[in-house]
Amino acid sequence: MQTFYTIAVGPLAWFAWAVFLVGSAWRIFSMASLAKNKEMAAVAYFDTAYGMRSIARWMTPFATLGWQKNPVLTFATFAFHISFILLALFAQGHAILWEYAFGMRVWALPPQVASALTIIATLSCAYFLVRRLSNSTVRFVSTPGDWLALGLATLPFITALLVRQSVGDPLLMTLLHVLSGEAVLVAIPFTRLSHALFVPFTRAYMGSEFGAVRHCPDW
Amino acid sequence: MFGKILFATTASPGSNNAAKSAFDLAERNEARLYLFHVFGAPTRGFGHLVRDLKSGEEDLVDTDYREWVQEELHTIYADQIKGLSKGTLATQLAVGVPHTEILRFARQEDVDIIVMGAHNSEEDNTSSRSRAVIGNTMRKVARAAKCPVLIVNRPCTTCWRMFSNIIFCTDFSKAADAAFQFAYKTAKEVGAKLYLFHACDISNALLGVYAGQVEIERKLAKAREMMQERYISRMEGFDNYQVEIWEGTPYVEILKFARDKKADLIVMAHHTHDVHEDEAEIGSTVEQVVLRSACPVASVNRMDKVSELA
Amino acid sequence: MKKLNSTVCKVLVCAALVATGGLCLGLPPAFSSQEDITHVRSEALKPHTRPAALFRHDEHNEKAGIDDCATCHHGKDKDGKRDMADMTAGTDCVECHAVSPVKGQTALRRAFHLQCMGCHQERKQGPLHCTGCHTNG
Amino acid sequence: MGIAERKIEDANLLKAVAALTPDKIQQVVRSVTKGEAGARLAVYHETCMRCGMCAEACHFSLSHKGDPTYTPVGKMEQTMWRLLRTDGRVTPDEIYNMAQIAFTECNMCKRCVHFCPVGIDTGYIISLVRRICHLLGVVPMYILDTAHSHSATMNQMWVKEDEWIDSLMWQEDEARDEFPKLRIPLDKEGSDVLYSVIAPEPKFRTQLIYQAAAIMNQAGIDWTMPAGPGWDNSDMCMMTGNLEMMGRLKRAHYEMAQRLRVKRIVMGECGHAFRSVYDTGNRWLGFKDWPVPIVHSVEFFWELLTTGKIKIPQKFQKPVTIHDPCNITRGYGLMEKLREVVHMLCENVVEMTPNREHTICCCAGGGVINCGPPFKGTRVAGNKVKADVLAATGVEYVIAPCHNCHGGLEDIISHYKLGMHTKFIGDLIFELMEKPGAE
Repeated sequence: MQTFYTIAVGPLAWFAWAVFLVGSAWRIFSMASLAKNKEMAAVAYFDTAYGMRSIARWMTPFATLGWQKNPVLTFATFAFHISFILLALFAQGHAILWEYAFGMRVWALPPQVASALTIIATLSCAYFLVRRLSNSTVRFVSTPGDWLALGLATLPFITALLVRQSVGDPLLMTLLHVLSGEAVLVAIPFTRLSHALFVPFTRAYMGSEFGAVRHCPDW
Repeated sequence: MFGKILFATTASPGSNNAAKSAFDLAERNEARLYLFHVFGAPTRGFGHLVRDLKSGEEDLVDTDYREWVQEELHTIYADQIKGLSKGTLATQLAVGVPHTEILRFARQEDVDIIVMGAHNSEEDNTSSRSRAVIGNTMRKVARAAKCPVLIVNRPCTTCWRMFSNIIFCTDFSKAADAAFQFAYKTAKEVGAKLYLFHACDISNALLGVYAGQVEIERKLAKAREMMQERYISRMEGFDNYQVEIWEGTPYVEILKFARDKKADLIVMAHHTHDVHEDEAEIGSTVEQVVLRSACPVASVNRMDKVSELA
Repeated sequence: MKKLNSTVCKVLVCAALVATGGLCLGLPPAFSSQEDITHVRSEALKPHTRPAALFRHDEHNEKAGIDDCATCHHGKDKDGKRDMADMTAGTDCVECHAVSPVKGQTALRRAFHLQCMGCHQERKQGPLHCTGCHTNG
Repeated sequence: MGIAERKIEDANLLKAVAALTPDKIQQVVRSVTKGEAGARLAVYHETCMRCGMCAEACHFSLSHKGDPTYTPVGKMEQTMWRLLRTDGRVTPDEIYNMAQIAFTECNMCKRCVHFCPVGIDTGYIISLVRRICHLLGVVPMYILDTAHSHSATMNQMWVKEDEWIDSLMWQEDEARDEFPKLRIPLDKEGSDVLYSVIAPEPKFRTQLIYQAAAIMNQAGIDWTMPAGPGWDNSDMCMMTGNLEMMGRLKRAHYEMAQRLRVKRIVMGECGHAFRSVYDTGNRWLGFKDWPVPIVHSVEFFWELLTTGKIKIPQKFQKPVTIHDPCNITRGYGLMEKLREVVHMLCENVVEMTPNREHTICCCAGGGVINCGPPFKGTRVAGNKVKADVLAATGVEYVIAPCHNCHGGLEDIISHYKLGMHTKFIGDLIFELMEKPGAE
């Protein structure tokens, strides 16, 4: 177990980060070049200012019609994504990691806040799960890819909670937490989680199309 | 060769280049040059009140008004008139819709050739964005004229006193036969070098498929046969000609070829589709060549006057 | 502030010594008299956010076969590097390792982790994960 | 509750589907998904989280509460996502279903874009499905006939050249009884405004030409109307996915305006024509900007009213409400100008909710009404929510500056017995404006 743990935090971590960074760069680059030589009619009209305006607008909760008309989902989405990013970067254990490995002095979340965020994130994922089953539209269109993405996204939070509540063998739980985090990193460029990479572009394109060509807000 | 030449002028910069060619042609052919200018349009039906096309005012037209316009016309073309020694000049003014009056006068005098500018708008604002467009009067005259129409849009840099190099551009359409007769007889008469030129259009795909090189070479070979069969076989005792077949965007190849051979006359059929002359829209290639060529372009739509030539 | 420490470039999860449970009480007192030290708790790192790192001084050293105090209580040579010869037991670690370090200095918390986890890693013995040492057991 | 239970017989769909083979389908589907489509299809397919937020947007899904097959993501799932999943390996019958969804159950009104957090353009995906159906020939008979009319006569309603000129002459004669000096100048070179209309105007809404001529005459505009082909700015070929023909149509339209050397093209009150001339047609032709500037008539009326060329002595008394056509609000942002014009014309304006860029579509645009009577039921049932919104205003007149909207709203009003009347802005202006030139 101990050696497996050493591998998990050692070479496997480097591998996961490499796959994540190189994979994402490659996905974005190949999609951009596909756009450049197949979609010039759309790219030619691209206006970054309107693109940014749309991104900013859609990043504020309840600022668009879409968010207003699905309030619970809006709350769950923002809760999940904000806590995901905060925890991923500033969770206390992660802060130690940054410091231990790279000597980077990173601000750390107070533990109570970190636990609260983890719980919120887990509850949001639970809500997504319930919604994906109960909402007729979502059930009708869900594909295995969606379930995979949801599962992967939830695992790190659950394992983090188990470690925090010191359930079961701590070494095993920490190992599972590390492995699930690495699984998410590896999955981002290649599964439904790739929306993390492409959302800025699709959002910016729609914002520029509506702003520059159609002179009308896209929210 | 040309007994009567009709130079239809708008007495504005748009016709300056055409004026130079018209007077040159008249001088060399010792022809009768009609300086024809439609100066006004009737305000209503057959009313006497006429709207002056240049000034835009409406006033009654009497003889001294016409003399004033004629005098103004002669001052504009003073030096060309001075240079006209062998040819004779007849100035003719008219009131009415420009293209109708030009065609009526051409029919009445049975002129051999009409010389005109390509359009009368100052700046060519749209050519950069989508497509250069010729004037509507010229479009209608070129379609309806019984005789060839010589269209001069840009200053003619190569045509000194003689037509030395004539380029006949063809796409082997039925309409091109009249143009061939005109080019051939003019070259034979004047003793000019006649180039028979064809440009295989490979600029756009046919049903989504662009021609491969083998396909293009097959087309070039076929074009050479057509040249022989449709044109060279009809020439008697005339060998001062050269056949040239290139591939590319037709109007670009024609202009490059004309520049390369220092052409001073390009002869083309008015249109290509097998449509009755009265309904045929001027060909897109002719339109582009007319607007961009550095020498006059003769658009031939009917066989009538061409067959009468010697 | 961010500098890449050249000596350790691998990512390690924080780890601490795994307590050997109730064994420690039964052992006869080791040669030195530090058996009263059972946890590493630096006052400088207040407010503490985790249970203290379990560390029964004598029991651990005996088990790990450490007898040279300088192994942990090392000194500092002239250009600031770790000097294993000079023994500084008794001086608090925070003297040299400030909590928020000045250039070239290793932060206090990082020093603790490098020392414990680094050794565990080399010897492939002893816990490497957080709850391995920071347990309230 | 799926599409299979609501299949509607259409002569051409049956005929075309009967001639299909799975290989032919796969070959054509691949030619579009791998050939013509590019990054947008790829990134939309991958980035759509299937979160169902767009269900709240679509009038079809709002009118069929709880039926996922009417939601935007449901429609994409049953058509394009299915085609991508099976790499085009579907049975001809499924193509029939997909064609019915794409042509008659989505107006491409882009309301769902306002709801999608990720910016997926369902309209674009449905237009790709229509492109595939077009290449397979699987297009509803009525709209296919209008597309055929476009390719044969360059206008949508088989109007022959002389019929077009006769209609204008007829309207000119009629109008000259009221305005002796009125002219509909044909092919007048160098005029400021070229007034272009869609084919239904000369065919069965000819009074709109009468009114437009009157407005132009009273406002003293230097205008002309084209005599030759290229006068029709509407574009059913864009709707059926016949993009090549769309290119021909728009090239003819632009070049006719260039040939007449006009300063601006003013379009009649139509939505999809504006979309095709202003946005999709010029892109297909590769015109980065427009050879001749395009002005929609709502914008033109706003200009006439604000510059005082048209004076309104007495406003329209009865209460009215405004229907924002998708193609000029979500498509060109004319919400404010439309309201300013209507407030200049009418005393009492009651706003619908939702309105402006969140307007609910009339369910006729995007070629849906042009699919003809077999699909009228789908259209009317698919927009119950608009009927409720209209009824909620409790007014008698609804102003809709778009031909398709008129057809669509009239059908809803009669089906749900709302007892309302639709009006063009041109109607109102003609009715209310000062007519110094009138006898």
